[in-house]
Amino acid sequence: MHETSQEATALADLPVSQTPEVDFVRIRIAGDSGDGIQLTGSRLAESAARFGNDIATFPDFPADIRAPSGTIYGVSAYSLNIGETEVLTFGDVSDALVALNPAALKKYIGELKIGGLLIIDSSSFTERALEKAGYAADPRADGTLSDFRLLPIDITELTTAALRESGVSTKDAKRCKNMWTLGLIHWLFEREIDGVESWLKDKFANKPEIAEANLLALRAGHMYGEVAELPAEISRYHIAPAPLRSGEYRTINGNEAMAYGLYAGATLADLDAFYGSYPITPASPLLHTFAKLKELGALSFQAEDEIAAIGSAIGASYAGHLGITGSSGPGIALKTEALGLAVATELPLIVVNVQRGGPSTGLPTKTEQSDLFQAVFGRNGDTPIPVIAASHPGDCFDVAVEAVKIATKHMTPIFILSDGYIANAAAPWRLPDLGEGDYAPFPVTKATDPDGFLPFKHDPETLARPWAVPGTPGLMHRIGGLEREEGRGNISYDGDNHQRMTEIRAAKLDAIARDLPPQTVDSGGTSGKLALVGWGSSWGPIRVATRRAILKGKPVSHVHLRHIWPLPPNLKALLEGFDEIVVPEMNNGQLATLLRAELGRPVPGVSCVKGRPFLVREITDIINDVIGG
Amino acid sequence: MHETSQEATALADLPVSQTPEVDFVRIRIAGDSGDGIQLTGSRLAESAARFGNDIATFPDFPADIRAPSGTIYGVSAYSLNIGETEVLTFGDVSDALVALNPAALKKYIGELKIGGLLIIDSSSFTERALEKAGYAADPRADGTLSDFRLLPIDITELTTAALRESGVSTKDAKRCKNMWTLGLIHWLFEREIDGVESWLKDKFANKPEIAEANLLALRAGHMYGEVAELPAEISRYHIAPAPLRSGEYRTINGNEAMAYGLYAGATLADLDAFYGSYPITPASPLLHTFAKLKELGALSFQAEDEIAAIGSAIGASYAGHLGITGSSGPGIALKTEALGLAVATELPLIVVNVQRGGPSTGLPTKTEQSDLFQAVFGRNGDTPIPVIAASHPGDCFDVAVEAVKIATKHMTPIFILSDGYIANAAAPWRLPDLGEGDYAPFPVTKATDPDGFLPFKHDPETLARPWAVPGTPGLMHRIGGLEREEGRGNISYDGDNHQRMTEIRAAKLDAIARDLPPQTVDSGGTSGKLALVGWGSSWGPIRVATRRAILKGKPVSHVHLRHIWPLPPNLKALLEGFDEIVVPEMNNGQLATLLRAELGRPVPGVSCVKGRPFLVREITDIINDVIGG
Amino acid sequence: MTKLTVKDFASDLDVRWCPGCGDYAVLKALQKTLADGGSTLEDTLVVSGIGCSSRLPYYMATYGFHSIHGRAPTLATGAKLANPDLDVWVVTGDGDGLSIGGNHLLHVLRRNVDLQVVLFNNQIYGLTKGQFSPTSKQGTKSPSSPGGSVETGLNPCVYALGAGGQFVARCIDTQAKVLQPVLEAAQAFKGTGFVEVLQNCVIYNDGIFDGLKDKKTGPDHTLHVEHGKPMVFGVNRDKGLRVAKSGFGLEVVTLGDGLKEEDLLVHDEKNVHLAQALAALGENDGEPVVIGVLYRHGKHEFVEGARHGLPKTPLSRDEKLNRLNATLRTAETWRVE
Amino acid sequence: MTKLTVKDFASDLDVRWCPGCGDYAVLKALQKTLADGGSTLEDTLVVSGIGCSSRLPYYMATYGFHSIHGRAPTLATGAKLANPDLDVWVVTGDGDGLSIGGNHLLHVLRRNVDLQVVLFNNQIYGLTKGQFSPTSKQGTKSPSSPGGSVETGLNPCVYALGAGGQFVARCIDTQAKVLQPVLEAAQAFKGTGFVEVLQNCVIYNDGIFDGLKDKKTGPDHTLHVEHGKPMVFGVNRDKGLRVAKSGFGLEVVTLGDGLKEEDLLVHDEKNVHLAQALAALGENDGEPVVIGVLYRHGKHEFVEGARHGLPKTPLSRDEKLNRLNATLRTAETWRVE
Ligand SMILES: Cc1ncc(C[n+]2csc(CCOP(=O)(O)OP(=O)(O)O)c2C)c(N)n1
Ligand SMILES: Cc1ncc(C[n+]2csc(CCOP(=O)(O)OP(=O)(O)O)c2C)c(N)n1
Ligand code: SF4
Ligand code: SF4
Ligand SMILES: [Mg+2]
Ligand SMILES: [Mg+2]
Repeated sequence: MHETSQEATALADLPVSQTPEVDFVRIRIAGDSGDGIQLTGSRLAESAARFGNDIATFPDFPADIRAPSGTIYGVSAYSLNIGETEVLTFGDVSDALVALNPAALKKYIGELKIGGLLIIDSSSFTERALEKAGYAADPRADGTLSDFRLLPIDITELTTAALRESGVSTKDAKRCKNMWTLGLIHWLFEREIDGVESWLKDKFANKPEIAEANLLALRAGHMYGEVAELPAEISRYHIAPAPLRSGEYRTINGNEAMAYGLYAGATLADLDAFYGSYPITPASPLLHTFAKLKELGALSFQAEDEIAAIGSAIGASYAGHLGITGSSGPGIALKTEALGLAVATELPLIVVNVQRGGPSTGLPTKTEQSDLFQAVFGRNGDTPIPVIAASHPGDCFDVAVEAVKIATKHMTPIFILSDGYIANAAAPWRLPDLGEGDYAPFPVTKATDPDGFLPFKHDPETLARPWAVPGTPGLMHRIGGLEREEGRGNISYDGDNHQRMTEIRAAKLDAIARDLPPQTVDSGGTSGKLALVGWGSSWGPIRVATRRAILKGKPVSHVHLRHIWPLPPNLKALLEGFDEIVVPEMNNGQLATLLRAELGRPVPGVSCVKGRPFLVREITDIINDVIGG
Repeated sequence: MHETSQEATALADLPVSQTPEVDFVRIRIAGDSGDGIQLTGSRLAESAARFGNDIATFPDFPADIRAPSGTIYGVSAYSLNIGETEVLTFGDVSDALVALNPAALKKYIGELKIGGLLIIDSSSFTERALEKAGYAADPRADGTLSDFRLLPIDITELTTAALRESGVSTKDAKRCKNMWTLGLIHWLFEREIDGVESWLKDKFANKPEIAEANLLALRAGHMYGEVAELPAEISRYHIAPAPLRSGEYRTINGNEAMAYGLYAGATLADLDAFYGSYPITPASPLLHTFAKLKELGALSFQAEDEIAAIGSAIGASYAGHLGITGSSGPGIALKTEALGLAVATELPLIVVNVQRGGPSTGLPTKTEQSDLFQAVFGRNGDTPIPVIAASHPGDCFDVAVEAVKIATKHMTPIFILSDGYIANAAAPWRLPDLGEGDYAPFPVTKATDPDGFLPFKHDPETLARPWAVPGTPGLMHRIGGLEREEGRGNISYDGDNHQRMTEIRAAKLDAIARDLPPQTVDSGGTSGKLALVGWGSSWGPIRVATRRAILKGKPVSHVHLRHIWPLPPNLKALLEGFDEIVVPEMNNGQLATLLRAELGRPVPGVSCVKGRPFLVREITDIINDVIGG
Repeated sequence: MTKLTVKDFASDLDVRWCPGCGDYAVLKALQKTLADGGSTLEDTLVVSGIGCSSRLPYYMATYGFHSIHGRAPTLATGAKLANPDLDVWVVTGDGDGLSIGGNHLLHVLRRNVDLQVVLFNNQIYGLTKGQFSPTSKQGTKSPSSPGGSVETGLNPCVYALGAGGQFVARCIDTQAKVLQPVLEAAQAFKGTGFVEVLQNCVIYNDGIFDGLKDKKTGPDHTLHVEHGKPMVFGVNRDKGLRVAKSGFGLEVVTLGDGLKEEDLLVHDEKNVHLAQALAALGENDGEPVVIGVLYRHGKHEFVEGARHGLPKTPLSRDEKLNRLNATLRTAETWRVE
Repeated sequence: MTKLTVKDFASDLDVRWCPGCGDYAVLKALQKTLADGGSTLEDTLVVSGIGCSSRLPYYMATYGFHSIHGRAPTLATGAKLANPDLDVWVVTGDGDGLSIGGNHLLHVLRRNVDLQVVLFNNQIYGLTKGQFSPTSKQGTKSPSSPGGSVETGLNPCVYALGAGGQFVARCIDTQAKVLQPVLEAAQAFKGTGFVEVLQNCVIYNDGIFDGLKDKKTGPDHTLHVEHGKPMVFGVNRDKGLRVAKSGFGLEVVTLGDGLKEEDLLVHDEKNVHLAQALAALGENDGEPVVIGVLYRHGKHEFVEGARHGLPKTPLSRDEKLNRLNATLRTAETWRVE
């Protein structure tokens, strides 16, 4: 397991930017949710990643399926950071904003840096559109935009003009304006469009006219940059490839990586994967991805609700598959009774929580890390479950593999915490060497020998009980949620047995802890004035801010927890090397509370529950507060 | 609220026993679950309480509805401690054991003190019965019982003999043997049987022959003590009345007290009570008690499951009733999603958890305190809910009233933790002076004025939002689980608003904390070497052990928490007066963990998860360990 | 008080369904039903679960509760028990009401709580982006069923009848002529008025009801039943239903050739077995989908029974405390001086 | 291998139901069905929820899972999907299966998962000491309904049919002659075999089925249907069923006076509407309670469909990894040197 966490540190080889002005560019594309913004953004991300840049993305779309066009709440945006250094966050402010309508301008202009490039589609600035966006006056005329390098282009018109000859309807032509825009942005970043071209041909293979129209628009946009006499202050961005570790890469988001990782883990354990789930934002894509793995032998089951989902996964685990279930906070809440059953019956089970803003339905499309308490403590009884958290899209794969290892080695359910941000964000990902090194097989042995078989006898080291699967002759036994007699597993109401079993369940977590790789420092030294202790998707901003501060010579380190529960046994000692520790997290202080209980020292937390990841400057502020600016 | 907690301290006036040998007697009656043991025990408790003794009881019956007769697991027992000093616990060992069959003897002989009185029903010691109980040889013959003062009586035969003339069938006659036994025990304790007599007449008013038969048996048993020439070493117990605070008393168990207290609280708040629940051991009697309060205006609803139960209670609260729901651990687990909704919509709601052994179905008929984590932390999102715990049967009433006060004053759901032990145990209870003093009305004001009405505007002091009830003209508004805009309450996806609302929800708990009575010391001084910090039903054993230790001059105090979350603000300062603190609790260290997080000092815990309350000597051991025996 | 208009029933929030979504029409029909029937804003409560359809309460100027997924009937039951004077509407979807919420739907129907359940059946999970639902046709391709769904789609009206529903109806989103009177009848019904609305999701399941809604050919595929009226349908009103010879079966016949309207089966909304057969129609070619009130039978409303035994007039605080004092003393008491 | 006996199917735990409980007879019938049918211990899995009846798996020498309240069908579905070779039985009660677990019962039936559901209907919550259940008769006095329950009792077979159940049967605990063949048929059925067993709870609801079980008069109150056979019943086999004139209704008739057995309705277990009517019988005086297989129709088993598309033969670890590698590369990839 130790090796797996090296994956993350491998990224550490990427340099920190010392001159943000030239090392990376943060661009945001925003428009109506009908404008194809997410597609445009992800194609741009793909191109940048292919080119060899490091990238970080933040798709941000409305909760509504199709919000009424032209409204502020209907705006969809894709933020992208393209760097020749390590980027990891999508950027506190953007260097460039492409606003395809007034509402998009209104919503995001505040986050464009002074002097930033502002491209707007002038065709969309009609009176009615301005009014819908809540503009009393035309912002192009009243000086509102004077702080920026404004580049107004009649994108809609230019697109339809480019397609006039193609034969497509005006409506269809207008729908191509995102490709026109993408072409222009490619030009801006000195990128060729051949990648997008082949993707378009592929995507619309069955609709050649649509493919052709999109291609025409794309090329027209690209060409526009080349030939139009753009004002002198509009310069192109020159971002060289980042010195990434060698290997084969693709982009991936956290949900994909999680599903693939779970499948990989099951395979390395010589198990078939069973994914039982009920759709919920932002976890549904896990189900969608699993459904596509059927040819690979993975079973997926869309249950009638979250309880049925976990029930089916427990049933599948009992029958010898690797049972997996996934959901988000409110759905996880429904699973907590059954989680107790999984603990009681000591079956392997993976529970993925792709967290979103709470409480209750909360902010379903926004990110948050506020289900940590639920994962660690959220059950009746003394019901320990290990919890592990992923910190970036690619990490979801590794965390998934490790979770399978723990669950099968110790015969226990395990929680994996992901969140809406990394679930949807795309990042370049070095493809793993499956079957080797960090991904070596860890085949599971099921019980087959009736001789001396005791279903609730525990391995003294791992505290696992034997996994005896229905269908195996001679191992017939009954399990259930009533307390079981140690060893034989029959129902037992005996007080001493219950005390012993409670201790065994607790000891299982101790066994897991003993097995954990020692906690390391993500960036910075192993001692100093301040350690920022983070977990999950806050990794990116904390790392960026810490590395910049270190470059400035500040005695700060970043310690990032993958193992939330049990905590790595050396954590306390490690943190004793720091005068102060602060926990920035996207909740109201949950890990901080946990650490206070476990470390026996003050652990202040800094909370950000704004439906988005921390900004780098918010983390920098913490560092400055403690160490001094 | 301060006054309410005086109730508990009123009991403090009862003296501690300095000579346990004469101050109290611990008797256990055990037999087949068909033998009417629970009835016999509770009548004896009633008589003792009426006489003016302090009592503590522990009914302990099998999980099965009717376990096969004669088996060990089919044994039902009732333990009772009768004292002229404060007793509070049912006793670590018994002074007397009445075993109505061999299985009962086998199960409980180990807990009879050396030299204790042992009454057995000889008629039941048949070969078959001995075998069923697992006796290889007759324990009466092989010296097994030589350490005890054995009194074998042919109870079955004596009973049938006494009823021979009465005309009832032999089968019915045999069923009266519990009354015969009760008569004898009354004699043993120098108690008159007139109370039992009038109760019998009342109970069997419609079945005069049955009443007569029971009366005959009762009198025969009582008379037997008087006239039979009992061996010299069988002396009667002389327990004088305890110096209880003056007033009108009855016996009550925790479930009854809880239901009545909730009704009282609702009434004092000028609200109608609505109890929505789904049966579950040991919480079902709450539903049964509420069902009987219909003539008093309380609505009860047996829902299809726990989710429907809490849903109906939230609906009732929205419609202006006081919504209450109750369950036990696994059922509470199912309610956690809806609890988030109650927090989000800021409606008053009472959630009672009568805890039992976990995890999962666990030990449904046994007691435990292991749902504290679930209550404090068991939800997705940052979803604070106050938690308060009852420490003895009568305290359930007061805690219920206080919970209603908090829920309505701050517009919040609140958890009440009780457990299987106090839920079923009977204790003498001084009837409250409703409407006065501690039980003064605290009428709730609902919103009626449309002028400036904002459904999510918060009172700056209590952080309550207005309670605007459907049916009220002009206050129409929509609420729900999606994040709401502060003030107007419309759906809001705005990040800053979410941060603010998260803080408001947290601040609500601060407001509650500000309002709490300062934590006091239950027994002992406000500083010293050791404080035992307890909560819930561990109150009895901790208190008894602490008071005895104090009598012996040990520097130990007992601090008992009613308010688990938020904790009383002065707790930290109070506990600073003690060199060490130890938390004994019937779980694997849950309050201890919480206190570690909140107090910033080491908080060792001592765990007892054996399906029964702590023994006094287990607590004494803790004290001796820290302070020295 | 002047009667309220449709507009008065609309809240001031922008309606945020996809342009063209069938939900708009149902919202309008509900608002119109309430306005026409003289409902007041303050006595109307709309409770919903989660889903596109469940956003409806936000757009109503009445009281509203957008609760959690599948649980609306439970909140509605509690509210109605607490205040029977409220006119309570439950708005749900095929996922909300039949997938996660199937149990509560069963029990609200079985109890026959006096409220209305409007189930928007678009045969898809809209809000979570298009997965198949329990009512989706077998073979539905969706993100979670790329190879086509395997399960048989549930028929909501058949289910409602099996659950003991006493008022069961089916309508089509845009056919206000049928929908509105049915909503009105559901509201008037003392018990649970269950109304399935076939609703078009333009994004994830567009057009599945087009055949039924088509102005021209739709009448060939739908049969609007009314109590006491013969079951005739078709563009030319030349088709109808008869009982199959064996009993317990319906057959579609064509009028003419000596077969007259009088020979057709007459709708009897009190016959539950007939209702079950009518509800099931439409699965096979040639069978019409039946709309209108399939079943209505007014027995055993729940709330009235559940409140029976409460004090006739509300008790004052003192009366309650006195009664509690008396109750506490039904156990034996004793005095310590 | 020698065929196993009834005894072989009994585990070594003491059976701990109340003396006289109807559960004993059902346990025995199940064990006998398995033994007679040549089942093996290792391929049989019994999954239950919580309740007296749900203790059954402990008493079976097969694999068993005593899960949590109401959720047995979900675990059973997962286990069967994972290993279709298992013979899976779900044991549940009227509370477990119809109160908290009503939704899962709906969906397992709708999907038609190849397993058997045996629902012990004692019309009461036994394990929690006698509260009324969803199948309790209206007016049932219980600790939670001291004034008598208000709700209408649900008919499990009617519900199962409404939920799309494809095999629906009813039996009586102690009538092994009917129960055993029905269990056998349920097991043989490819899909969900739903069997309601009327079961006596001696403690909390004693004797409610005595009228049906009475050796002498019972036949006057029960009708045992068999496919293709006329619906005749009664102590003297002189009563029977006919279709009501209007269709969609059943009437009890007395034979004689020219009415012969041939004139009676013949059971057609493929007619769902008939099954619905048969299932509903027994509520009114004079109507028999119908036992036997009410409905059997073998369409669309779920597990087979859900597993369709999996590799025909299990993949080796390396094959899986290779396919995963290929899948990961369906996205564009690039090399960094
Ligand atoms: C506990 C829980 N599980 C899952 C979800 C995600 N979810 C929201 S709506 C929905 C399905 C909605 O389908 P339907 O009721 O048919 O409504 P529609 O959007 O089609 O109108 C799901 C699965 C949720 N909000 N809460
Ligand atoms: C989540 C949960 N809620 C409630 C219970 C309590 N409970 C156990 S069994 C039962 C009802 C059992 O009734 P039924 O299924 O009819 O079984 P029977 O005992 O009558 O055979 C209830 C309410 C529980 N164990 N778990
Ligand atoms: S996704 Fe479908 S159901 Fe939802 S609002 Fe859009 S069209 Fe309507
Ligand atoms: S309580 Fe009833 S159902 Fe339960 S074991 Fe006893 S007789 Fe059987
Ligand atoms: Mg839908
Ligand atoms: Mg039952």
